[in-house]
Amino acid sequence: MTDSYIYIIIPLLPLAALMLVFQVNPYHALVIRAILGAVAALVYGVLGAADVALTEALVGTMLAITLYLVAVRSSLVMRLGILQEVEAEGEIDLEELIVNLRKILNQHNLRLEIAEYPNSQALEQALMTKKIHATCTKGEPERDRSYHTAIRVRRLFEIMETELTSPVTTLSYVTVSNLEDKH
Amino acid sequence: MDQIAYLDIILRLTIWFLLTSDFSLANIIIGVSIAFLLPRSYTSSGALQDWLRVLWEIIVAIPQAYVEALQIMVRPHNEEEIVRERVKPRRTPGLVFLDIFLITFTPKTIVLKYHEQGWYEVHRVRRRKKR
Amino acid sequence: MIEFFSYSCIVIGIIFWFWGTLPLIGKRSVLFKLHSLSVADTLGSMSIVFGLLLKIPSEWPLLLLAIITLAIWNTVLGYVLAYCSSGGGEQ
Amino acid sequence: MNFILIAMILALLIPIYEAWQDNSIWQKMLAFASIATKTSIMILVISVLRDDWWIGVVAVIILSVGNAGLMLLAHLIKRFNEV
Repeated sequence: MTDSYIYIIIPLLPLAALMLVFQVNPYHALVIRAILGAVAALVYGVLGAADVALTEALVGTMLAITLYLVAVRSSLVMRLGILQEVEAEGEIDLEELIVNLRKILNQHNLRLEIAEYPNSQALEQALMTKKIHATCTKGEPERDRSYHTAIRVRRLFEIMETELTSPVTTLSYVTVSNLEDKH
Repeated sequence: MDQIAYLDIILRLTIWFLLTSDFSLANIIIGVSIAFLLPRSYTSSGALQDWLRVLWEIIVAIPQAYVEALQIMVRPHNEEEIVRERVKPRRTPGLVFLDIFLITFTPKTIVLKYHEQGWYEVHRVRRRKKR
Repeated sequence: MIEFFSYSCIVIGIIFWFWGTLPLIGKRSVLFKLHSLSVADTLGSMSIVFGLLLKIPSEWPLLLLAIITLAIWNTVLGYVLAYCSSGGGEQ
Repeated sequence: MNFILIAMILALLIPIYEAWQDNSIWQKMLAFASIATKTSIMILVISVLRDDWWIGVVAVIILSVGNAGLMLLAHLIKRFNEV
Protein backbone atom coordinates (compact mmCIF):
# COMPACT_ATOMS: atom_id res chain seq x y z
CA MET A 1 0.00 0.00 0.00
CA THR A 2 2.99 2.32 -0.14
CA ASP A 3 2.72 3.20 -3.81
CA SER A 4 4.03 6.67 -4.49
CA TYR A 5 1.07 7.74 -6.63
CA ILE A 6 -1.24 7.57 -3.61
CA TYR A 7 0.46 10.64 -2.22
CA ILE A 8 -0.40 12.57 -5.37
CA ILE A 9 -3.97 11.35 -5.72
CA ILE A 10 -5.10 12.06 -2.16
CA PRO A 11 -4.36 15.84 -2.21
CA LEU A 12 -6.77 16.09 -5.15
CA LEU A 13 -9.66 15.62 -2.72
CA PRO A 14 -8.97 18.72 -0.56
CA LEU A 15 -8.11 20.61 -3.75
CA ALA A 16 -11.53 19.90 -5.23
CA ALA A 17 -13.17 20.68 -1.89
CA LEU A 18 -11.46 24.08 -1.74
CA MET A 19 -12.60 24.82 -5.29
CA LEU A 20 -16.14 24.00 -4.21
CA VAL A 21 -15.99 26.22 -1.13
CA PHE A 22 -14.71 29.27 -3.00
CA GLN A 23 -17.32 29.03 -5.74
CA VAL A 24 -19.87 31.87 -5.68
CA ASN A 25 -22.45 30.97 -8.31
CA PRO A 26 -24.68 28.16 -6.97
CA TYR A 27 -25.08 26.44 -10.34
CA HIS A 28 -21.35 26.40 -10.93
CA ALA A 29 -20.88 25.10 -7.40
CA LEU A 30 -23.17 22.20 -8.28
CA VAL A 31 -20.97 21.18 -11.20
CA ILE A 32 -17.90 21.43 -8.98
CA ARG A 33 -19.70 19.29 -6.39
CA ALA A 34 -20.13 16.64 -9.06
CA ILE A 35 -16.41 16.87 -9.82
CA LEU A 36 -15.70 16.49 -6.11
CA GLY A 37 -17.84 13.35 -6.13
CA ALA A 38 -15.85 11.88 -9.02
CA VAL A 39 -12.52 12.67 -7.33
CA ALA A 40 -13.77 11.26 -4.02
CA ALA A 41 -14.78 8.03 -5.77
CA LEU A 42 -11.25 7.86 -7.23
CA VAL A 43 -9.65 8.33 -3.81
CA TYR A 44 -11.86 5.72 -2.16
CA GLY A 45 -11.14 3.32 -5.00
CA VAL A 46 -7.39 3.85 -4.68
CA LEU A 47 -7.57 3.21 -0.95
CA GLY A 48 -9.35 -0.07 -1.65
CA ALA A 49 -12.87 0.75 -0.45
CA ALA A 50 -14.86 -0.46 -3.43
CA ASP A 51 -18.25 -0.23 -1.76
CA VAL A 52 -17.71 3.32 -0.50
CA ALA A 53 -16.55 4.40 -3.94
CA LEU A 54 -19.66 2.91 -5.54
CA THR A 55 -21.92 4.66 -3.05
CA GLU A 56 -20.16 7.96 -3.57
CA ALA A 57 -20.53 7.68 -7.33
CA LEU A 58 -24.21 6.77 -7.16
CA VAL A 59 -25.26 9.22 -4.47
CA GLY A 60 -22.66 11.95 -4.76
CA THR A 61 -22.64 12.54 -8.48
CA MET A 62 -26.15 11.53 -9.43
CA LEU A 63 -28.81 11.66 -6.75
CA ALA A 64 -27.48 14.52 -4.63
CA ILE A 65 -26.72 16.75 -7.59
CA THR A 66 -30.14 16.27 -9.11
CA LEU A 67 -31.90 16.98 -5.82
CA TYR A 68 -29.68 20.00 -5.10
CA LEU A 69 -30.34 21.39 -8.55
CA VAL A 70 -34.09 21.20 -8.06
CA ALA A 71 -33.77 22.70 -4.57
CA VAL A 72 -31.53 25.57 -5.68
CA ARG A 73 -33.78 26.25 -8.60
CA SER A 74 -36.96 26.46 -6.55
CA SER A 75 -35.53 28.37 -3.59
CA LEU A 76 -33.58 31.09 -5.39
CA VAL A 77 -36.63 32.90 -6.64
CA MET A 78 -38.40 36.18 -5.98
CA ARG A 79 -42.15 36.00 -6.46
CA LEU A 80 -43.69 39.30 -7.46
CA GLY A 81 -47.44 39.70 -7.24
CA ILE A 82 -49.29 42.02 -9.62
CA LEU A 83 -52.90 42.70 -10.42
CA GLN A 84 -54.45 41.14 -13.47
CA GLU A 85 -55.84 44.42 -14.80
CA VAL A 86 -52.39 46.01 -14.64
CA GLU A 87 -50.97 43.11 -16.54
CA ALA A 88 -53.78 43.31 -19.11
CA GLU A 89 -53.11 46.97 -19.86
CA GLY A 90 -49.61 46.00 -20.87
CA GLU A 91 -47.94 49.26 -19.97
CA ILE A 92 -44.41 49.99 -21.09
CA ASP A 93 -43.51 51.27 -17.64
CA LEU A 94 -44.31 47.97 -15.99
CA GLU A 95 -42.43 45.98 -18.62
CA GLU A 96 -39.41 48.18 -18.17
CA LEU A 97 -39.62 47.74 -14.42
CA ILE A 98 -39.76 43.97 -14.77
CA VAL A 99 -36.80 43.97 -17.14
CA ASN A 100 -34.86 46.06 -14.62
CA LEU A 101 -35.77 43.74 -11.77
CA ARG A 102 -34.74 40.69 -13.81
CA LYS A 103 -31.36 42.22 -14.53
CA ILE A 104 -30.64 43.00 -10.89
CA LEU A 105 -31.86 39.63 -9.67
CA ASN A 106 -29.78 37.83 -12.28
CA GLN A 107 -26.65 39.42 -10.84
CA HIS A 108 -27.56 37.80 -7.53
CA ASN A 109 -28.39 34.46 -9.23
CA LEU A 110 -32.08 34.84 -8.51
CA ARG A 111 -35.06 34.43 -10.80
CA LEU A 112 -38.17 36.56 -11.03
CA GLU A 113 -41.53 34.88 -11.04
CA ILE A 114 -44.70 36.86 -11.75
CA ALA A 115 -47.90 35.87 -9.98
CA GLU A 116 -51.20 37.44 -11.01
CA TYR A 117 -54.08 38.15 -8.64
CA PRO A 118 -57.64 39.24 -9.54
CA ASN A 119 -58.05 42.06 -7.01
CA SER A 120 -56.04 44.03 -4.47
CA GLN A 121 -57.47 42.15 -1.45
CA ALA A 122 -56.21 38.86 -2.81
CA LEU A 123 -52.85 40.48 -3.51
CA GLU A 124 -52.60 41.83 0.04
CA GLN A 125 -53.65 38.47 1.43
CA ALA A 126 -50.99 36.67 -0.59
CA LEU A 127 -48.29 39.01 0.72
CA MET A 128 -49.44 38.59 4.31
CA THR A 129 -49.58 34.80 4.11
CA LYS A 130 -46.09 34.75 2.58
CA LYS A 131 -47.15 33.27 -0.73
CA ILE A 132 -45.24 36.02 -2.54
CA HIS A 133 -42.22 38.12 -1.62
CA ALA A 134 -43.28 41.46 -3.07
CA THR A 135 -46.22 43.25 -4.64
CA CYS A 136 -46.27 45.80 -7.39
CA THR A 137 -49.34 48.03 -7.54
CA LYS A 138 -50.38 51.31 -9.08
CA GLY A 139 -49.39 54.19 -6.84
CA GLU A 140 -51.51 57.15 -5.82
CA PRO A 141 -52.12 59.64 -8.65
CA GLU A 142 -50.66 62.64 -6.77
CA ARG A 143 -47.18 61.08 -6.69
CA ASP A 144 -45.03 61.41 -9.76
CA ARG A 145 -44.09 57.73 -9.80
CA SER A 146 -46.76 55.49 -11.18
CA TYR A 147 -46.00 52.24 -9.32
CA HIS A 148 -45.46 51.18 -5.78
CA THR A 149 -43.44 48.09 -4.87
CA ALA A 150 -43.75 46.60 -1.39
CA ILE A 151 -41.19 44.01 -0.34
CA ARG A 152 -41.45 41.88 2.78
CA VAL A 153 -37.97 40.33 2.74
CA ARG A 154 -35.36 42.53 4.40
CA ARG A 155 -32.41 41.42 2.29
CA LEU A 156 -34.30 41.80 -0.99
CA PHE A 157 -35.36 45.29 0.05
CA GLU A 158 -31.76 46.27 0.77
CA ILE A 159 -30.62 45.00 -2.60
CA MET A 160 -33.38 46.82 -4.41
CA GLU A 161 -32.86 50.02 -2.46
CA THR A 162 -29.23 50.25 -3.47
CA GLU A 163 -29.42 48.90 -7.00
CA LEU A 164 -32.85 49.63 -8.47
CA THR A 165 -32.58 53.01 -10.16
CA SER A 166 -35.81 52.80 -12.10
CA PRO A 167 -37.79 56.09 -11.96
CA VAL A 168 -41.03 54.17 -12.35
CA THR A 169 -41.56 52.86 -8.86
CA THR A 170 -41.33 53.73 -5.20
CA LEU A 171 -40.04 51.11 -2.78
CA SER A 172 -41.19 50.24 0.70
CA TYR A 173 -40.47 47.54 3.24
CA VAL A 174 -43.38 45.86 4.97
CA THR A 175 -43.13 43.72 8.06
CA VAL A 176 -45.28 40.64 8.07
CA SER A 177 -46.09 39.21 11.46
CA ASN A 178 -45.39 35.55 11.97
CA LEU A 179 -48.71 35.05 13.73
CA GLU A 180 -50.63 34.72 10.53
CA ASP A 181 -48.22 32.15 9.31
CA LYS A 182 -50.19 28.95 9.54
CA HIS A 183 -48.01 26.02 8.69
CA MET B 1 -39.73 -8.45 -34.39
CA ASP B 2 -38.66 -11.87 -33.15
CA GLN B 3 -35.09 -11.61 -34.30
CA ILE B 4 -34.69 -8.21 -32.69
CA ALA B 5 -36.02 -9.60 -29.43
CA TYR B 6 -33.39 -12.34 -29.62
CA LEU B 7 -30.65 -9.77 -30.20
CA ASP B 8 -31.94 -7.80 -27.23
CA ILE B 9 -31.82 -10.78 -24.89
CA ILE B 10 -28.42 -11.86 -26.15
CA LEU B 11 -27.09 -8.34 -25.45
CA ARG B 12 -28.42 -8.46 -21.89
CA LEU B 13 -26.96 -11.90 -21.25
CA THR B 14 -23.59 -10.79 -22.63
CA ILE B 15 -23.46 -7.82 -20.28
CA TRP B 16 -24.50 -9.99 -17.35
CA PHE B 17 -21.84 -12.63 -17.97
CA LEU B 18 -19.14 -10.07 -18.64
CA LEU B 19 -19.99 -8.33 -15.39
CA THR B 20 -20.06 -11.46 -13.25
CA SER B 21 -17.77 -13.81 -15.24
CA ASP B 22 -19.21 -16.77 -13.47
CA PHE B 23 -20.61 -19.79 -15.30
CA SER B 24 -22.08 -21.73 -12.42
CA LEU B 25 -25.63 -23.03 -12.86
CA ALA B 26 -27.11 -20.62 -10.32
CA ASN B 27 -25.59 -17.63 -12.05
CA ILE B 28 -26.82 -18.73 -15.47
CA ILE B 29 -30.35 -19.13 -14.09
CA ILE B 30 -30.23 -15.69 -12.47
CA GLY B 31 -28.91 -14.07 -15.64
CA VAL B 32 -31.49 -15.66 -17.92
CA SER B 33 -34.35 -14.76 -15.62
CA ILE B 34 -33.16 -11.16 -15.34
CA ALA B 35 -32.82 -10.92 -19.11
CA PHE B 36 -36.41 -12.05 -19.54
CA LEU B 37 -37.85 -10.07 -16.66
CA LEU B 38 -36.47 -6.66 -17.62
CA PRO B 39 -39.07 -4.61 -19.46
CA ARG B 40 -38.94 -4.65 -23.23
CA SER B 41 -40.15 -2.02 -25.62
CA TYR B 42 -42.64 -3.13 -28.22
CA THR B 43 -42.05 -0.41 -30.76
CA SER B 44 -41.72 -1.34 -34.37
CA SER B 45 -38.26 -2.48 -35.31
CA GLY B 46 -36.55 -2.45 -38.66
CA ALA B 47 -35.51 -5.36 -40.80
CA LEU B 48 -32.79 -7.68 -39.57
CA GLN B 49 -30.51 -6.90 -42.52
CA ASP B 50 -30.51 -3.23 -41.59
CA TRP B 51 -29.45 -4.07 -38.04
CA LEU B 52 -26.70 -6.41 -39.17
CA ARG B 53 -25.40 -3.84 -41.62
CA VAL B 54 -25.31 -1.18 -38.89
CA LEU B 55 -23.49 -3.57 -36.56
CA TRP B 56 -20.92 -4.15 -39.28
CA GLU B 57 -20.59 -0.41 -39.77
CA ILE B 58 -19.86 -0.02 -36.07
CA ILE B 59 -17.00 -2.51 -36.30
CA VAL B 60 -15.63 -0.62 -39.30
CA ALA B 61 -16.08 2.71 -37.51
CA ILE B 62 -13.56 1.94 -34.78
CA PRO B 63 -10.40 1.94 -36.95
CA GLN B 64 -11.88 4.81 -38.96
CA ALA B 65 -12.27 6.82 -35.77
CA TYR B 66 -8.60 6.26 -34.92
CA VAL B 67 -7.56 7.30 -38.42
CA GLU B 68 -9.58 10.50 -38.15
CA ALA B 69 -8.12 11.20 -34.72
CA LEU B 70 -4.61 10.89 -36.14
CA GLN B 71 -5.56 13.18 -39.02
CA ILE B 72 -6.79 15.85 -36.62
CA MET B 73 -3.67 15.47 -34.51
CA VAL B 74 -1.17 15.71 -37.33
CA ARG B 75 -2.80 18.59 -39.18
CA PRO B 76 -4.80 20.98 -37.04
CA HIS B 77 -8.39 21.43 -38.15
CA ASN B 78 -9.41 24.89 -37.09
CA GLU B 79 -12.45 25.59 -39.21
CA GLU B 80 -15.90 24.74 -37.82
CA GLU B 81 -19.08 24.39 -39.80
CA ILE B 82 -22.60 23.07 -39.45
CA VAL B 83 -23.98 20.98 -42.28
CA ARG B 84 -27.26 19.14 -42.73
CA GLU B 85 -27.48 15.51 -43.68
CA ARG B 86 -30.40 13.53 -44.87
CA VAL B 87 -31.62 10.51 -42.92
CA LYS B 88 -31.89 7.33 -44.92
CA PRO B 89 -35.51 6.37 -45.58
CA ARG B 90 -37.54 3.94 -43.45
CA ARG B 91 -35.57 4.34 -40.24
CA THR B 92 -36.97 3.17 -36.93
CA PRO B 93 -35.97 5.02 -33.74
CA GLY B 94 -33.43 2.36 -32.84
CA LEU B 95 -31.71 2.62 -36.20
CA VAL B 96 -31.75 6.41 -36.05
CA PHE B 97 -30.06 6.17 -32.67
CA LEU B 98 -27.37 3.92 -34.12
CA ASP B 99 -26.85 6.33 -37.02
CA ILE B 100 -26.38 9.22 -34.59
CA PHE B 101 -24.01 7.02 -32.60
CA LEU B 102 -21.94 6.28 -35.68
CA ILE B 103 -21.69 9.91 -36.74
CA THR B 104 -20.81 11.14 -33.27
CA PHE B 105 -18.32 8.35 -32.64
CA THR B 106 -15.89 9.62 -35.25
CA PRO B 107 -14.01 12.62 -33.85
CA LYS B 108 -14.51 14.95 -36.80
CA THR B 109 -18.30 15.03 -36.67
CA ILE B 110 -20.92 15.45 -33.95
CA VAL B 111 -24.68 15.32 -34.42
CA LEU B 112 -26.24 18.43 -32.93
CA LYS B 113 -29.90 17.83 -33.45
CA TYR B 114 -32.25 15.37 -35.09
CA HIS B 115 -35.20 16.91 -36.89
CA GLU B 116 -38.36 14.89 -37.17
CA GLN B 117 -38.63 15.73 -40.88
CA GLY B 118 -35.61 13.59 -41.57
CA TRP B 119 -32.56 15.81 -41.15
CA TYR B 120 -29.51 15.64 -38.94
CA GLU B 121 -27.67 18.79 -38.03
CA VAL B 122 -24.01 17.78 -38.06
CA HIS B 123 -21.21 19.88 -36.64
CA ARG B 124 -17.82 19.14 -38.15
CA VAL B 125 -14.28 20.46 -38.02
CA ARG B 126 -12.15 20.73 -41.14
CA ARG B 127 -8.91 22.21 -42.31
CA ARG B 128 -8.73 25.82 -43.34
CA LYS B 129 -9.24 26.31 -47.04
CA LYS B 130 -6.25 27.49 -49.01
CA ARG B 131 -6.99 30.76 -50.76
CA MET C 1 6.36 -8.89 -27.72
CA ILE C 2 2.89 -8.65 -26.21
CA GLU C 3 4.40 -6.66 -23.36
CA PHE C 4 5.74 -4.15 -25.86
CA PHE C 5 2.37 -3.91 -27.64
CA SER C 6 0.45 -3.33 -24.44
CA TYR C 7 2.82 -0.61 -23.27
CA SER C 8 2.70 1.14 -26.62
CA CYS C 9 -1.13 1.04 -26.56
CA ILE C 10 -1.19 2.60 -23.09
CA VAL C 11 1.35 5.26 -24.07
CA ILE C 12 -0.64 6.11 -27.23
CA GLY C 13 -3.74 6.40 -25.10
CA ILE C 14 -2.01 8.79 -22.71
CA ILE C 15 -0.74 10.89 -25.62
CA PHE C 16 -4.34 11.05 -26.89
CA TRP C 17 -5.46 12.12 -23.42
CA PHE C 18 -3.01 14.97 -23.28
CA TRP C 19 -3.63 16.08 -26.85
CA GLY C 20 -7.40 16.09 -26.41
CA THR C 21 -7.49 17.64 -22.96
CA LEU C 22 -5.11 20.54 -23.54
CA PRO C 23 -7.51 22.42 -25.90
CA LEU C 24 -9.96 22.60 -22.96
CA ILE C 25 -8.00 25.49 -21.50
CA GLY C 26 -8.19 27.63 -24.62
CA LYS C 27 -11.03 29.90 -25.61
CA ARG C 28 -12.70 27.81 -28.29
CA SER C 29 -16.40 27.05 -28.59
CA VAL C 30 -17.93 24.23 -26.60
CA LEU C 31 -18.48 22.17 -29.74
CA PHE C 32 -14.86 22.42 -30.84
CA LYS C 33 -13.70 21.28 -27.41
CA LEU C 34 -16.18 18.44 -27.62
CA HIS C 35 -14.43 17.17 -30.76
CA SER C 36 -11.06 17.03 -29.06
CA LEU C 37 -12.59 15.52 -25.94
CA SER C 38 -14.07 12.71 -27.98
CA VAL C 39 -10.55 11.97 -29.19
CA ALA C 40 -9.20 11.99 -25.66
CA ASP C 41 -11.88 10.40 -23.58
CA THR C 42 -13.33 7.85 -25.96
CA LEU C 43 -10.46 6.82 -28.22
CA GLY C 44 -7.64 7.44 -25.75
CA SER C 45 -9.36 5.58 -22.95
CA MET C 46 -10.27 2.72 -25.27
CA SER C 47 -6.63 2.45 -26.24
CA ILE C 48 -5.53 2.41 -22.59
CA VAL C 49 -8.06 -0.26 -21.67
CA PHE C 50 -7.01 -2.31 -24.70
CA GLY C 51 -3.41 -2.06 -23.53
CA LEU C 52 -4.45 -3.33 -20.11
CA LEU C 53 -6.36 -6.15 -21.80
CA LEU C 54 -3.19 -7.29 -23.58
CA LYS C 55 -1.19 -7.01 -20.39
CA ILE C 56 -3.53 -8.92 -18.10
CA PRO C 57 -5.81 -11.18 -20.15
CA SER C 58 -7.22 -12.89 -17.06
CA GLU C 59 -9.63 -9.99 -16.44
CA TRP C 60 -10.89 -9.91 -20.02
CA PRO C 61 -14.64 -9.89 -19.33
CA LEU C 62 -14.40 -6.79 -17.20
CA LEU C 63 -12.12 -4.91 -19.57
CA LEU C 64 -14.23 -5.83 -22.59
CA LEU C 65 -17.29 -4.52 -20.80
CA ALA C 66 -15.35 -1.34 -19.99
CA ILE C 67 -14.53 -0.82 -23.66
CA ILE C 68 -18.16 -1.32 -24.72
CA THR C 69 -19.43 0.99 -21.98
CA LEU C 70 -16.87 3.61 -22.87
CA ALA C 71 -17.71 3.60 -26.55
CA ILE C 72 -21.47 3.75 -26.12
CA TRP C 73 -21.82 6.09 -23.16
CA ASN C 74 -19.18 8.61 -24.12
CA THR C 75 -20.56 8.94 -27.62
CA VAL C 76 -24.12 9.37 -26.41
CA LEU C 77 -22.83 11.85 -23.85
CA GLY C 78 -21.14 13.85 -26.60
CA TYR C 79 -24.41 14.00 -28.49
CA VAL C 80 -26.40 15.02 -25.40
CA LEU C 81 -23.91 17.71 -24.41
CA ALA C 82 -23.83 19.09 -27.94
CA TYR C 83 -27.62 19.10 -28.12
CA CYS C 84 -28.09 20.73 -24.72
CA SER C 85 -25.38 23.35 -25.05
CA SER C 86 -26.53 24.45 -28.49
CA GLY C 87 -30.26 24.40 -27.86
CA GLY C 88 -30.39 25.96 -24.43
CA GLY C 89 -28.49 29.12 -25.25
CA GLU C 90 -25.14 29.81 -23.62
CA GLN C 91 -25.88 32.11 -20.74
CA MET D 1 3.50 1.34 -14.27
CA ASN D 2 3.83 4.05 -11.61
CA PHE D 3 5.04 6.41 -14.28
CA ILE D 4 1.90 5.80 -16.33
CA LEU D 5 -0.33 6.56 -13.37
CA ILE D 6 1.51 9.78 -12.62
CA ALA D 7 1.08 10.88 -16.24
CA MET D 8 -2.64 10.13 -15.92
CA ILE D 9 -2.85 12.26 -12.78
CA LEU D 10 -1.19 15.12 -14.65
CA ALA D 11 -3.78 14.76 -17.43
CA LEU D 12 -6.50 14.80 -14.77
CA LEU D 13 -5.22 18.11 -13.42
CA ILE D 14 -5.91 19.90 -16.72
CA PRO D 15 -9.74 19.66 -16.61
CA ILE D 16 -9.71 20.43 -12.87
CA TYR D 17 -7.88 23.65 -13.61
CA GLU D 18 -10.28 24.36 -16.46
CA ALA D 19 -13.31 23.82 -14.21
CA TRP D 20 -11.82 26.26 -11.72
CA GLN D 21 -10.98 29.09 -14.06
CA ASP D 22 -13.74 29.10 -16.66
CA ASN D 23 -16.98 30.93 -16.00
CA SER D 24 -19.33 29.38 -18.52
CA ILE D 25 -21.44 26.55 -17.17
CA TRP D 26 -21.12 24.44 -20.32
CA GLN D 27 -17.34 24.64 -20.23
CA LYS D 28 -17.52 23.43 -16.64
CA MET D 29 -19.77 20.58 -17.74
CA LEU D 30 -17.21 19.59 -20.38
CA ALA D 31 -14.50 19.58 -17.73
CA PHE D 32 -16.70 17.42 -15.52
CA ALA D 33 -17.32 14.98 -18.35
CA SER D 34 -13.59 14.69 -18.87
CA ILE D 35 -12.90 14.21 -15.15
CA ALA D 36 -15.61 11.57 -14.76
CA THR D 37 -14.15 9.44 -17.55
CA LYS D 38 -10.56 9.93 -16.46
CA THR D 39 -11.16 9.02 -12.82
CA SER D 40 -12.99 5.84 -13.68
CA ILE D 41 -10.27 4.79 -16.13
CA MET D 42 -7.72 5.43 -13.39
CA ILE D 43 -9.66 3.26 -10.96
CA LEU D 44 -9.73 0.56 -13.64
CA VAL D 45 -5.97 0.78 -14.17
CA ILE D 46 -5.36 0.57 -10.43
CA SER D 47 -7.63 -2.44 -10.10
CA VAL D 48 -5.72 -4.20 -12.87
CA LEU D 49 -2.41 -3.28 -11.23
CA ARG D 50 -3.48 -4.74 -7.90
CA ASP D 51 -5.36 -7.62 -9.51
CA ASP D 52 -8.47 -6.69 -7.55
CA TRP D 53 -11.63 -7.84 -9.30
CA TRP D 54 -14.14 -5.90 -7.22
CA ILE D 55 -12.53 -2.52 -7.65
CA GLY D 56 -12.63 -3.21 -11.38
CA VAL D 57 -16.35 -3.98 -11.27
CA VAL D 58 -16.92 -0.76 -9.34
CA ALA D 59 -14.88 1.18 -11.92
CA VAL D 60 -17.04 -0.09 -14.76
CA ILE D 61 -20.23 0.74 -12.86
CA ILE D 62 -18.93 4.22 -12.03
CA LEU D 63 -18.06 4.71 -15.68
CA SER D 64 -21.64 4.17 -16.78
CA VAL D 65 -23.37 5.76 -13.80
CA GLY D 66 -21.23 8.89 -13.87
CA ASN D 67 -22.07 9.42 -17.51
CA ALA D 68 -25.77 8.83 -16.92
CA GLY D 69 -25.77 11.38 -14.11
CA LEU D 70 -23.99 13.83 -16.36
CA MET D 71 -26.65 13.49 -19.04
CA LEU D 72 -29.40 14.03 -16.50
CA LEU D 73 -27.62 17.14 -15.21
CA ALA D 74 -27.12 18.49 -18.74
CA HIS D 75 -30.80 18.10 -19.53
CA LEU D 76 -31.86 19.74 -16.27
CA ILE D 77 -29.53 22.71 -16.81
CA LYS D 78 -30.79 23.13 -20.36
CA ARG D 79 -34.40 23.01 -19.21
CA PHE D 80 -33.75 25.55 -16.47
CA ASN D 81 -31.90 27.91 -18.76
CA GLU D 82 -34.83 27.98 -21.14
CA VAL D 83 -37.51 29.16 -18.72
